[in-house]
Amino acid sequence: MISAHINEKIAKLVLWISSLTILAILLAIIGFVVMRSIGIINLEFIFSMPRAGGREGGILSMIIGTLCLIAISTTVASPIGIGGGIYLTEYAGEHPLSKIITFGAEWLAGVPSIIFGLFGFAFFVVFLGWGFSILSGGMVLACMILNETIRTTQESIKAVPASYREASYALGATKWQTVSRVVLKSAAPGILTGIILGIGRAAGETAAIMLTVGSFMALPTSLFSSVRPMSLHLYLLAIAEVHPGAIARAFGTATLLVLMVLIVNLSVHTIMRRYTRALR
Amino acid sequence: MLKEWIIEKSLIVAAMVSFVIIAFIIMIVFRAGVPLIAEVGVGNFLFGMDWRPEREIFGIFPMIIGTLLVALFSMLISVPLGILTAIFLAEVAPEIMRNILRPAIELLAGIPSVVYGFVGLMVLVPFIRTHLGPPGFSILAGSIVLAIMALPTIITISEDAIKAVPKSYKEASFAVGATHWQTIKNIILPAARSGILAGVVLGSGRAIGETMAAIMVLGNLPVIPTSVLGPIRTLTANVAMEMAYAPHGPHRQALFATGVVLFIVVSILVVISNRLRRGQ
Amino acid sequence: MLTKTPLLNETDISASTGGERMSRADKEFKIVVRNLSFYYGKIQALKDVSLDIQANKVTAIIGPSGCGKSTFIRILNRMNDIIPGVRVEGKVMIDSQNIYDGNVGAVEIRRRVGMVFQKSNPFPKSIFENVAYGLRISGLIKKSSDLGERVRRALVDAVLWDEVKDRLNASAFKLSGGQQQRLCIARALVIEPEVILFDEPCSALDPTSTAKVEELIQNLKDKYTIVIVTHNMQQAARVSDYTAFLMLGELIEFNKTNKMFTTPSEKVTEDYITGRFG
Amino acid sequence: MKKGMWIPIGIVVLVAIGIGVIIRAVAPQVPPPPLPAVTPQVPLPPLPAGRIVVGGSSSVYVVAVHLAERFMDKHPGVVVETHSVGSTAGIVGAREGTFHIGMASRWLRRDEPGWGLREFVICHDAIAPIVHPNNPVRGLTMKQLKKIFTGEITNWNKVGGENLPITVIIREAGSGTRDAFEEIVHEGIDPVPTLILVGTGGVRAGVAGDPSSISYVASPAVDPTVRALEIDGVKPDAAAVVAGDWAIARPFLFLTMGELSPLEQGFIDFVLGSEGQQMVADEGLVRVD
Repeated sequence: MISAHINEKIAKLVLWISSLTILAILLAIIGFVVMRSIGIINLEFIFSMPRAGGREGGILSMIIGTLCLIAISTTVASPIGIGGGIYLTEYAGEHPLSKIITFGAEWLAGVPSIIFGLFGFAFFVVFLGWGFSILSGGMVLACMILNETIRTTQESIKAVPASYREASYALGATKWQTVSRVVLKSAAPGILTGIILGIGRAAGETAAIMLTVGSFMALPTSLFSSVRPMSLHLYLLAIAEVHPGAIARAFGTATLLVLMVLIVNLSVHTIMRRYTRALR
Repeated sequence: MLKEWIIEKSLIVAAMVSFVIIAFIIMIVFRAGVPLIAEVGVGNFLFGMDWRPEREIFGIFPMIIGTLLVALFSMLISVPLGILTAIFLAEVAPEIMRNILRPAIELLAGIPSVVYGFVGLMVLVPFIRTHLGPPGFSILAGSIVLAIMALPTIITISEDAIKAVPKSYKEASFAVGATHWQTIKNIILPAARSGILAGVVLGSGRAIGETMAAIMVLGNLPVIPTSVLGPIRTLTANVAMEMAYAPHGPHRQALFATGVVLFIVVSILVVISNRLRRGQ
Repeated sequence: MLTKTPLLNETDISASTGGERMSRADKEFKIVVRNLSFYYGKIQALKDVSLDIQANKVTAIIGPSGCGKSTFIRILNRMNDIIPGVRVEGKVMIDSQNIYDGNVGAVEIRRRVGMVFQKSNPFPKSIFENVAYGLRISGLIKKSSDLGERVRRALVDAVLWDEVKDRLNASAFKLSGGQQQRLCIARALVIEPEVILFDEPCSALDPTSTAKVEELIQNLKDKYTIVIVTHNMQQAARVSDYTAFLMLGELIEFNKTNKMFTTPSEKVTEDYITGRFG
Repeated sequence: MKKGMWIPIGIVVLVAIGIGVIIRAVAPQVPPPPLPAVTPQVPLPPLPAGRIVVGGSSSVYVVAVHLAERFMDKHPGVVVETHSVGSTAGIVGAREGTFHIGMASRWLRRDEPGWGLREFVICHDAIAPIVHPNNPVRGLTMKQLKKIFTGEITNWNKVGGENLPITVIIREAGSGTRDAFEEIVHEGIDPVPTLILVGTGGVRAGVAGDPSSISYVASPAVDPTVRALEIDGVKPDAAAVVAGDWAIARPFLFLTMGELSPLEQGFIDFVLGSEGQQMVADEGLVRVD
């Protein structure tokens, strides 16, 4: 009896310690990055163009490069992912096809990003001849975040009560009318969070794009311009650039990346909280 | 009705896209890589000890070992920590801790891998070098960084698996006088085992597929290591660091071939985790 | 026996009679419940329930769904402790010890008060391990031969031994529904509790299995004090010695079963028993 | 698998390829992609007005970025895209047309001279062996340097330093700095490194953090976090290169294929002109004019 009680105490202590360790790790990482970036991050760093090969000025063109990649990848992946999610939950049923497709999405999720990079280089950059460009990079990212969109669409559609659909059918609506006006409307916030999570992933991805977007620091002028997104910029600052301010700038860039992730997560939480409150 | 038909068909097409991407990846990456494997010989390529691209000697055995070792060591760190935290979240944590930990873990999952690599490079590598001995760039450093990166995957999937254990098991165990920890250890964890294993497999998949952090902290030496303080090169790092220089001829093919091996390894893990999760 | 009149007929027993009366009651009743109120957050599920349960008798709790009967029975072994945000007021005395006293452990109480659930819930383990579980975690059994013997005895007591003795290592899920429920009873018996709670034990069983379980309950009262929750009034009439009727969290009537079903003292009870609502 | 699913797959594949081809057709004329080396030489496409793509060696990139920026300041509307991808990729890129101008930080070797590339030496650079600033070893002989990098000498006490195992850090395969260094120092022997780090910044940071380490970087990258070694008593600087005393020197090359467009010609003229050469010299490199 006594030993069981002591075991219980010890076990709970260990559980607390491990969880607090994880919190500590997170705080240490963010704290370290943010502390080291004090002094470099200011409005000029965020809102001005790099000068003198990145030694002076800010990282505006990198931020814009990242935003371009996000825009392309989300625009391409969202309709396909949402469509796929709708098909799998509303149309496919227990069809063997749905299992195969679901497995395909899961498989895609497991493929390492560097493989996407190789694929994107060989297919978009070389075979289709798009060169090192935001289009190539954006398409690679679209392939990567597609799975996320499918999965969240599936989950949020599954959460829509069957009674909504039945009510709609009972009023004589067709399948697509039911899906588009009833199901999708209820599932929209969930789907939106999936898209936002995809944005977060696209913003931070490096391995997949280092082989497809090039590394040109200027503002993009067309879909076929090369850019240097923030994540790649951070990598190059950490290992390739040799100017004296490189490491400080790397910390500044890292802080902005973490900030971006924070914003993404916060918006997901806000949407989900509103959503669950609305359902109640 | 034609409209409905068109919509359904286009949804099918959208759903097929992820599978088509997989097919394209296989087609393109394999087409670029397999001929070299055939030319060098599967045995020579997989089990060759030397990687000297400038002499056109391509053996990736040290990198296969390196990849597996780093994944193994990172799992040694992250599996206990991750499972304990998952238990804490699912069973023990007071509401307030849950509300802190969940977003923390999401944030941990969202931080880009290049940031982890950068922090590892700036903090862990010097720390290991000064306190445990040079060179600092080591399996240990890589394992710790990859362990932190794999934690969110392991925690989230394990927590889901633990929560999926029927409440009635827990009640039955309590009813015969088991303590909470006895119930967790003897009833809940065994019942959640396959789900937790799936999380571990996916987590190791993430560790195997990680690129940026691996390049930045592992030292990239393609030899079989003799100590955890020694450097190592992973398959992903091999592709990324040399492909970034987009060389030509057999060297490029050999990097695609490395990608082929990586793809196969990861696909096996995806299949295993898929089986495990379906088993639950 | 008739001196132990239902509490409801007496006025505020704890206030008017004080400690002396309580101690007398403690000796004769296995479980004494006084002014018990229970809250899920802000919702009150039980209102000032007082009730005495006799040793070696079967006490049935009946009432319409949502009346708080499951809540009540789960209070008796502190099963509701698992649910966050609940609150208990009043006293539950088992052998004159208030189980909600600060120094009393829930684990210890649950060892003394076993429970069988509405839906049979064997662990995903072998038949043997299901029964042995309670012994193993208690850490009391050291020798494995003792363990085997105790498991066998529990299975015999649960009238399951003959059906499973050749396949003790088979998964518990291989058993039929009725067998699973008796396995769960054996699992409760093996740690030799003083009280056994049954929470609608037959609601998921077919009539044959139900009969077996009811017979088993009858046999068990020689050794144990039994409390059974049921929504099935015929079952209450068949198996119990005393019956308590709960409605909307209040104890309406508590009496000997045969009296309750023949001449209930409350109009509501009569209406419920005769099926006018429910 | 169900029979019907091939139709959707087929549609998707066709549409994907179709879109690709259409975009390719309507795309502004980006240079064609790097093709496998076995393909015959691809002629450069006609230049779009105002854009040239320059790529290759990361060492040359450092100065090329400045040159390009200044050139663009002088000629509004002109874009000179610069990419840091390594010497080998720069040479191949110039040949295959990925880059209008390839950059290399080593001489062409093996079969590369036969590809018909036009070389412009824009400057010379000394490769400096670097060690940690606290390392008491101030200089080495060329022989010792070779033995350290090829694994014959593994402890600093063999070359007058402390009793410390040497951490030999080299660059990744494809780096022009590495190729040039090995060509001059190694005499055909493979390196035996302790670490392989990526990028000039990467190896410099590696050396700056490790008192037992040695590596090499382009001389402009030597800063106070590391110390350049003397070899056979000579300091690696521009003067030594000009005087011919510093052996580990290499050229920075611009490489072009076929006829120069006016824009390419203009950029190269600017780089080789006095203003460009002054900028090169400001970076610590050896001017060629």
